[in-house]
Amino acid sequence: MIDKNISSCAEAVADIKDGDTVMIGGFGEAGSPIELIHALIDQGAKNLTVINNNTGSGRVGLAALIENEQVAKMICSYPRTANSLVFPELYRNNKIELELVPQGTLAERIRAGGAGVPAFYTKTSVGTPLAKGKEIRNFEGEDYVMERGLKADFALIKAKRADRYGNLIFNKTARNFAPIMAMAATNTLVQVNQTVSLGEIDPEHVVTPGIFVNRIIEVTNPQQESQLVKSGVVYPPMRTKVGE
Amino acid sequence: MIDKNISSCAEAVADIKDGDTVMIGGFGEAGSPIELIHALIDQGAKNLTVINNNTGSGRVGLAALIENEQVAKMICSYPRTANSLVFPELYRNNKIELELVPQGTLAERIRAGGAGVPAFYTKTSVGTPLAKGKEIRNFEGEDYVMERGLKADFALIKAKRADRYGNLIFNKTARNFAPIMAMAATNTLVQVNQTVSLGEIDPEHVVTPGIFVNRIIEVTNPQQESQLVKSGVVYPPMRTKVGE
Amino acid sequence: MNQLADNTNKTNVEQQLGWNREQMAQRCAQDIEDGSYVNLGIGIPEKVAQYVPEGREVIYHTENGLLGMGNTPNDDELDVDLINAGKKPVTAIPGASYFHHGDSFAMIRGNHIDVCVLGAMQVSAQGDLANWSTGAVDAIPAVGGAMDLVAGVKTIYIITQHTTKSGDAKILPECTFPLTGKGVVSRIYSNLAVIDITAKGLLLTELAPGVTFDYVQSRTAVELINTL
Amino acid sequence: MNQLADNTNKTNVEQQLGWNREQMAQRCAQDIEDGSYVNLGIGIPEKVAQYVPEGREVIYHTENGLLGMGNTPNDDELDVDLINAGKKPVTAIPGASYFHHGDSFAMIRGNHIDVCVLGAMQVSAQGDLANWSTGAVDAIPAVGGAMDLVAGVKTIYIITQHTTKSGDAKILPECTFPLTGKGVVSRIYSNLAVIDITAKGLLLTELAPGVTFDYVQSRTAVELINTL
Repeated sequence: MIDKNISSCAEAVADIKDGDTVMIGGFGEAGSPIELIHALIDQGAKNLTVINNNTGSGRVGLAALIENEQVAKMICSYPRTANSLVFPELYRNNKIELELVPQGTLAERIRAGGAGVPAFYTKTSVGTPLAKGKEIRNFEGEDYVMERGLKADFALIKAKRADRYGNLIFNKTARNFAPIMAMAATNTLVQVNQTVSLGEIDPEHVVTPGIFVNRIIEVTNPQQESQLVKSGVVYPPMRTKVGE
Repeated sequence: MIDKNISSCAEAVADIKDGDTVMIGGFGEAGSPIELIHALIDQGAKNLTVINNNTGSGRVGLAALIENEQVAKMICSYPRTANSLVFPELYRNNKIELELVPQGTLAERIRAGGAGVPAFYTKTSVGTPLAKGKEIRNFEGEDYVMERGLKADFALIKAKRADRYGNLIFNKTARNFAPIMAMAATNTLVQVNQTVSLGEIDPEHVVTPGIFVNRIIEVTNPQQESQLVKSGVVYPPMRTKVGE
Repeated sequence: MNQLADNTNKTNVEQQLGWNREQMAQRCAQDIEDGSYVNLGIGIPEKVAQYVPEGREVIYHTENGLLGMGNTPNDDELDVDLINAGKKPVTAIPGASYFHHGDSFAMIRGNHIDVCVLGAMQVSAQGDLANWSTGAVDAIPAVGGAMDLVAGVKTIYIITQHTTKSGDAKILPECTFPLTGKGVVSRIYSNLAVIDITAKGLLLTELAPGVTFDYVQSRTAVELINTL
Repeated sequence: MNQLADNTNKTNVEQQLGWNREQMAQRCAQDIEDGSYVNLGIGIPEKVAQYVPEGREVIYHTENGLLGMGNTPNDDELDVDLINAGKKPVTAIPGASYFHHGDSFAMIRGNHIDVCVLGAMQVSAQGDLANWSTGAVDAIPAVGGAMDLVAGVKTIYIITQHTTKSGDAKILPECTFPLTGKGVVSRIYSNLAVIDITAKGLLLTELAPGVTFDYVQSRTAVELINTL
C-alpha cells in the first residue's frame, strides 16, 4: 500500500542531516513552504547548502533558517529583496557562501539534475563574469557555457492538492520551482493545502506525478510570509538576534 | 488580434519546402496527425528529414509520406512495427537514410532543441554502437555521451483542444512527443479535434502554451490509422505502388 | 558465438525444462516490492504484473507517457489514444498521470523508476545486456526505449529462456551481439534458475523444480557460483 | 568610467530633457507588434504594457511561470500566489497558462519570446549590456533572469535615461560594469532619442522633442550616425 501522507512537518524533516543539500521551492513568498522550513529550524540541521531563487525576507521562513546559521551556502539567482535583512549581513561578514546563478540556468540545472543529465550547454552568461572558470564551447559558430545538473538530498515544496500517491497540482505562479525540485531531490517533502482521494485529480491535470514525491503533509491554512514580515514576526519566536 | 486558426490542412502545410526538417507527433497511431500528413503528401515537398518515433504503418499517414518518396532521412527510435511495410523496403534498397536514436535520447534532444540547449550529456547508449563517433565524457566517475539538440522547420502534431492563442490540451497517451516537438519547431502546425473560446481551457491545465503554436486546424473527426490499415486504404487513393 | 557442445535436437526439450513463461513471470513478480515504480518490457515481462503478490501496491510506468497503467481494457473501454509502449490498448488506474515523452524519459534517465523487467538475447558475466539487435547486416535496426531504460532505471531484471532456440548459451563471458548497456543487469530469471550478477561473479540463488546446478552450469558459458 | 566633460550640476535638468518616463515607455510601446510575446523588466519597462496601441493584441510573459499576464489586480482580486517577476500582484487574462520555471526559461532560452524590454546601466557600441551589477566590492550580487532574457529573447529593447544621475554617459565604446550579455541590444529608447545598434554603428533614428542631434552626441561616448 502506498500512502505518502505523514502526520507532521517535524516528522517530514526529521532525517535531514548536517551538510545536506536542500532545495526549497518558492519565488519570493509564492510557493514558499514556510511550515516545513520552520520545522527544519526546530530540527536544527546545520551546514546546509540551500537552493532557492532568493534568500527569504524578514525574519521568518528561509530568512530565519539563514539567520539561525543553519545554511553554509546559498545557490540562488537573486539574494536581495526589499525585505531581505538577514542574508546581506551574514554575506558581508563572510559567514555564508553564495553561488550566484542566472535564474534560467538555475532552473535548467535543477531540471537537468532531475532528468539524469549531468551537464548541458547554454548561451546564458557567455561573456559575463558568471561564466568565469566554466567551459566555453562553440556550436555552429555560437559560444555556449557548460553548466552542471543540480541534485539535492531533500526538496521542501508547497502544493495546492495531493493524493496519497503524491500526485500534485499547484496554485497559479506558486508552481514556479516546485515541479523541477521534486524531480531533482532524493527525498521530496511536500506541504499541501488539501489532500484528496485517488482519482480526484484528473490524470490529465497532474503537474507533478507521484513518483517524484516522498512525503506529504497537509497544512490546511499555511502562514503567509508577507503577513508575518509585516507583523514583525520572528521565527523561532523567542529569538531576538542571531546567536542569542 | 491573435487568431492562429486557419481553414484547411492544405493551407497549414503550404510553405513546407524541399529539404525541410519536419517533426511529426505520435507514438504509433496515438497522436499521429494523419490529416496534416496527407496534406503534406498532396503538397509534395521532397527530400525531407522526418523526425518521429516510428516510420508509420500500412500505406497511410507517415508510411504513405515515405512511400511517396518525400523523405530522404528518418530520425527515429523504432522503424519497425507489425504493419511497417514501406520503410524496410526503401531502407534495404538504400533509398532512405536512417538515424537511429534511443527513444529517451530522441525525446531529450527534441526538448533540448526547443529549450535553447545545443548539447547535453546522457548515460544512455554509452558502451553501445549508438555511441560510436560521439564524444564520451566522464563526470564523477561515470561515462556519458554528448548528444545534440534537435530543431525542425515544422512540427505536425495533433491535440484534443485549442483556443485561438494556440493553447493545447491532449488526450491520454496521444500527448507523447507533441508538446516537445511544438517547442522545437520554427512553425508548429496543430490539428485539433475541437477549437474552443479563450478561457475555456483552465490556465492550470494547459499542456502546451500558445507561444509554441503557429497554426491550428480543426479536424473534428480525424481518421484512425489502424482502421485505415485494416481496411487496406492507400494514400493517395489512386496509387497502387511507389512511383506509379 | 558460444555454441554449447551437445545442442543437437535438444532445443525444444531444453526450453520446456524448469519454469514455463508464466512461472518465470510469477517468480520475478515475487521480487517486485510494495510501493515500487515498475516498467515492464514487451513479451514475458508484461506478464509480471498479473503475478505480483496480493497486498502489494505497484505503480506501472509506460514510457509513452503514463504512470499508473492498469489492465487491458474491455472492448467497450478501448481508446486508441490510451496505449502502452508495445502500442497495445491499456487502462489508467485512479491516481494515474499523463505526461509528454520528455518528462517520461526524465523519470527513466533520472533514476526515478525502481525496477525494469526486460527480455534478453545475451547477458554477460559483467551484467552487460544485448537485447535489441543481432547485428545482422540486413536487419532494420530498432532500439526503442531499451537503452534509456537500462541506463536509467535503478534495478534491471531479465526474464529469458536460459538458452537460445538452437541451444546456444545466452549467458556469456562477453556478449557477441551489439550491447544495449554495459554492466546494467542485476538478476536473471531464466526457465532454469535465478542468477544474481554481482562483483564476485554470477550467483545461482535458486533452481527451478527438477533442475540441477550442474545442468544449469552446462547450459551457461560462464562459471556459476552455487549459493544453495 | 567615461565622464562627460561638463556634467557639473546639470544632472536634474538633463534627465528632465526630452521624454519623461511615461513617454519613453509610450515610445517603446509603438514598436511592440500585434501578436508578439513580450517580457517586460521591472521599472519603466513595466509601463510599456499600458501604452501599446489599441487594436494590437500582445501576450505578456513573466518568467516566474505565467504567459498571459494581465493588469494589476483590484484589492478584492489579490492572490499572493499570482505575482510577476518583480514579485508584485498581477492577474491572468483569459487564454493564459501557468508552467514551472524549467518550462518558463525554456521559452526564454529557446528563442520563443519576441521582445524583452529592460533597463540598463550601460550599453556598448556593440550592443553589450550591463544592467545587473556595478561590480562594487561590497555589493550583494544579484542577477535574476536578466542574463537568460538577453541571451534568449529574439529582440532586446532598452529603456534608459541617456546619462547617469551624475551625468556620465551610459552609451559607451565598451561597458565598464560587468556584462549581462554581449552583443544583445537591438535598440535604445532614452529620454533624448531612439538609437538602433547595427553592424554599421549606432544609428540615431529619432529625437525627442526639443533635443538636437548634437546635444545627444555630446551626451554619448560613442559616435552616432544621424539618419534623420
